[in-house]
Amino acid sequence: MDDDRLTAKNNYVKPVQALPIRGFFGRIAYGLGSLLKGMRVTMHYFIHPSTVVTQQYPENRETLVLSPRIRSQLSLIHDESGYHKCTACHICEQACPNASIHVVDRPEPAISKKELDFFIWRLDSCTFCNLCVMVCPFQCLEMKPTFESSVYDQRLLAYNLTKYAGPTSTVLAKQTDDEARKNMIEPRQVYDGPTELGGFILAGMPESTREKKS
Amino acid sequence: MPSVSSTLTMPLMVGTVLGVVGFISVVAMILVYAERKVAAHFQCRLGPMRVGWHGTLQSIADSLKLFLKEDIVPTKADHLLHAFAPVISVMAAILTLIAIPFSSHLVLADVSIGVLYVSAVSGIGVLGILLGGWSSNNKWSLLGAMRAGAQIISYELSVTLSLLVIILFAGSLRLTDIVHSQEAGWWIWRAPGVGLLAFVLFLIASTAEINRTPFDLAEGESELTAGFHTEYSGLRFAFFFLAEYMNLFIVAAMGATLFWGGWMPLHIGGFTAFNQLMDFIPGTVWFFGKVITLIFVIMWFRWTFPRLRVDQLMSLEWKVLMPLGFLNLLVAAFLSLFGWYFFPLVF
Amino acid sequence: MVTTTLSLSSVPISSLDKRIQSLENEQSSLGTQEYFVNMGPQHPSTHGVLRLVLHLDGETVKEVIPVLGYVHRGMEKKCEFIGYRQQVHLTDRLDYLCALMNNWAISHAIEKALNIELNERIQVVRTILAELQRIQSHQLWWGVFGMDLGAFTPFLYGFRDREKITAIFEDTIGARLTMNFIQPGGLMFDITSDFAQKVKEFIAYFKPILNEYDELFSGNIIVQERLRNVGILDAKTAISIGTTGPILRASGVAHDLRKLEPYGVYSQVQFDVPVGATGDCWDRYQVRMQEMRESIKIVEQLIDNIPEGKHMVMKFGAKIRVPEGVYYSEMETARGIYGNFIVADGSEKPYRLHMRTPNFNNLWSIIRMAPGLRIADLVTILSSIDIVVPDIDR
Amino acid sequence: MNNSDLESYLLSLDKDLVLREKSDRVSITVPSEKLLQVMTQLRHDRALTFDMLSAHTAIDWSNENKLELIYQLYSSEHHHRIMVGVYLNREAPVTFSLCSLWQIAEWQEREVFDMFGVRYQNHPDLRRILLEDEWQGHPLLKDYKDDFMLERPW
Repeated sequence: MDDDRLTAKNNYVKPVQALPIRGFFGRIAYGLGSLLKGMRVTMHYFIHPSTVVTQQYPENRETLVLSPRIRSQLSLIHDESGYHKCTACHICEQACPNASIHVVDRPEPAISKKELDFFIWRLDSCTFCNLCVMVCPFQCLEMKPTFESSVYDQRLLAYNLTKYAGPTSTVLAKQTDDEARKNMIEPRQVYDGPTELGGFILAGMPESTREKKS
Repeated sequence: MPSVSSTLTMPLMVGTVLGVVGFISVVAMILVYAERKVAAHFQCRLGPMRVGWHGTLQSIADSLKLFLKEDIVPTKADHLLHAFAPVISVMAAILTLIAIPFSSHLVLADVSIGVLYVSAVSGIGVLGILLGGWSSNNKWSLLGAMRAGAQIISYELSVTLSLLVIILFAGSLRLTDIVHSQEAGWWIWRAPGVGLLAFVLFLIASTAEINRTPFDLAEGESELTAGFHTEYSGLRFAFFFLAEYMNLFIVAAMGATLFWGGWMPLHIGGFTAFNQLMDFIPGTVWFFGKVITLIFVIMWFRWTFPRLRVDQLMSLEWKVLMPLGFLNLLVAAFLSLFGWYFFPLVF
Repeated sequence: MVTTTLSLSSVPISSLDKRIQSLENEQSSLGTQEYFVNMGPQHPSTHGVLRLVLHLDGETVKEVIPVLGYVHRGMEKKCEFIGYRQQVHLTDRLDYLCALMNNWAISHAIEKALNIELNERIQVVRTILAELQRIQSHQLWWGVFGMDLGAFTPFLYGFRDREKITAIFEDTIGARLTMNFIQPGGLMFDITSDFAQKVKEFIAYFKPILNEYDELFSGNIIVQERLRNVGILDAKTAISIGTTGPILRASGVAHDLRKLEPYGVYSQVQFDVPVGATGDCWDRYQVRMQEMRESIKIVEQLIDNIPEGKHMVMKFGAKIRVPEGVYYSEMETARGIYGNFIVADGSEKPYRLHMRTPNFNNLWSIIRMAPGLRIADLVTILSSIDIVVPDIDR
Repeated sequence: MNNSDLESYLLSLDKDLVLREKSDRVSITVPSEKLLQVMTQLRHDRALTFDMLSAHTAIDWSNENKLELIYQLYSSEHHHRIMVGVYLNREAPVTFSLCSLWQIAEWQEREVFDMFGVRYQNHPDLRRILLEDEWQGHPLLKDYKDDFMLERPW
């Protein structure tokens, strides 16, 4: 063992404070003093109730401020008329490291292109890595700070994110009237637990037995 | 056998027993709540807030839960001893409690050898811990029990040594006599130096005797998971818990009685006006005020200090506290022999 | 050196049962009976699901046999099936207290392989975040260390102050523990406009608190006597074991990659490397306490002038192709050196990815340190190593 | 010593050492029968003193029917590092243990045994480390399959 490669050689090295060696009475005197010092610190907090940091969560729901960046729930952005921009391109599905996203194409699209039927997002296997949001070429996904999502049944953690099956908002905007738009789309339930998913089986999840909520 | 007329004393005895049991349950509940609140505020928390106003009913909810909880006994445990051990602990606590004078009238048993009785009976409590740890058939429990055994028996010495100092000055073993002897001032400051030192030794050693941090090696949750009561649940665990908090109360009560003048108001020698002012506060309030203060100090210890190691625990007792205790006793003997303490002629 | 012919059958395979059996057979019949206790996988002071089989003689530890793998998730296997971009978030789940530093390490490895030059802003922000993370990790360690020594209050103080940094991360990154923020080629998003302000507020708050930590805990006689000369690890053994980070530095080796092979902007900032002398628990404790102060120094130097620039210099595609070759890159996290060994075959997935995690090597030191000490000391040592179990098991 | 000096020094040690291409650091390949000898030299040579075994792992080149062991060495004295590779027969991977040179090799070799099934001669306690003792197969081999592996649906 060469000692020169240890501490002294480098100028950035800072030896830490060594523990002083004390005699019998020195230890008793120092000991009592140090104990009182520690007790002073705790007493300081005891007599200053303003230092309490506890947040009483369900009661303070009204005043709870959450950062808009918090990633807690994936959602598909729907514009004010309720249409989204998803073209069912499956890029988010491929980017997802845990196979938490299933983009299901509509079997009989209203136009010749691919159309979204179901956008299945599995909260149970999602790690909130945000990659799906980042890679989406149409910026139609976002992470929301909604964090109260605990349920008693794992199957309720599979969400369908789209409100309708059909083409994108761009296609729908080109339509002349509301009637034409209505004909092109088919409503879907959002955030409503396991839907039938067109016979889709989700790995690791028991098959749906739950009645659809009306 | 004493032949007392059973027709008269029987209801009284039953009443006393029920009273004591009720008293310890209520005191333990209050202490548990107090500990949780005190701990919380030491740690910048709020503590229990949900059950009742500021969580005041939390202890009742907890004890109800403990009553209703399934009683789990390990298959290979010694069933008889496993069931018996918590009872011994509680029994020791109750037996100690009856000798403590709460005020000049409220004394259940004014034993003529009060101090001796208290230190002897409270020593039984360790048996419960030892048996509980051994009968659980769990190595962690056994380790905890063995630690507790060694610790409590060792620290018993220091407690007794510091109590002896007061006995020397008071000249009696009867607890009411000791309280009466402090009419002119409490022994903690009336006996110059030695009283204070004896009190400090008593406080440290009795904290160790009741297994509280920094001496909670018997439980030591970060080392032994839960120590001797690892395998206890439900009501039996509640019994250990009860005994623990009763012991806390008893230690504080003994400290108040011997060093802080029990139910006696704060009197100073010949200051009559001050003494009369102090007399307006009833004795029970004085007593419980002192007990609460002492309990708070012991709680303060717990929520500030880390735990000692087992060898340090032993060397603290045998190398520091015991020699100091003996030295203190020697000095105290001389002081009391020559009457060199404050206001020796008042009573 | 004689080269003998080797064959599979000539190498015996042991098992845990056999190991314990052999130790039991060694026991002498004289004296007290030695016994075996399982510490963990469910034990308050093993910080997760680590199992230590203790060979005890009364209170004295004779031997420790760590049994690993209770949180083994097959991460290296999984990495062979997912792309480089997707792996970053897996490193959050190794040493979850150093998530950002792990993100940085793997991103750094990929950037080096792709020869990507980062702008100043990315480097500075990464450095600030990494140092904040180091403080945060040490704060948690300090609290848990107090708890392992039997003082419950430091635990809550540590968490209370950690919460301040976590809140900054929450506002900037959007996550509290598993960040996945530092990506190959930059940062996932730009920092918020009030980031610098918040960090400065935190530093102003935390500086006096550090002295309070010393008053409450470091100065305490019980703490000092509990840590003095416990678990001594000399420099030679520490190097041979391959320990890194505060443990190696506490043993007296000034080994810090931030100084030896500066990455980020560490070469532009002034800071010292705290180094211990004896390598006992006190030194490890003090090294970490001083590291918090040094980290504050680094953050203070950088926070006032974060340069302007883009937060991402690469297209954020789902796929990254790394050219064929083997790459190994290391980075100093709060617990030691986290290394990534990438074997790339030119496709979008690595052929093999090995994660050299600091805790795996660090934990091994307990086998050398613990024998002859008490159970309480074992807990102290385990806590002074500051293990994170998912990091060991991967 | 800078990297090119290190390379030439290493090559002068033994004629069977081969430099590895496509690596971001100094990297040599050692014939398996000379592993212990070369490693002892690397550890104890005053000019090298690789006293830290930073990482040890393996690569399964299943197409070439080879298993490659990788040793990442670091010198805390000279602050240089190399990577050492050793090719083994994939069907019967067996080699010498390096526990006598670096203490941590005990666990790292156990991990490689666990994951790749490499047997180490003279290892003090060769057993699985991350998986349980009864586990069948070695998961990081490319042809490993078990019931717990989920197929990605697409």
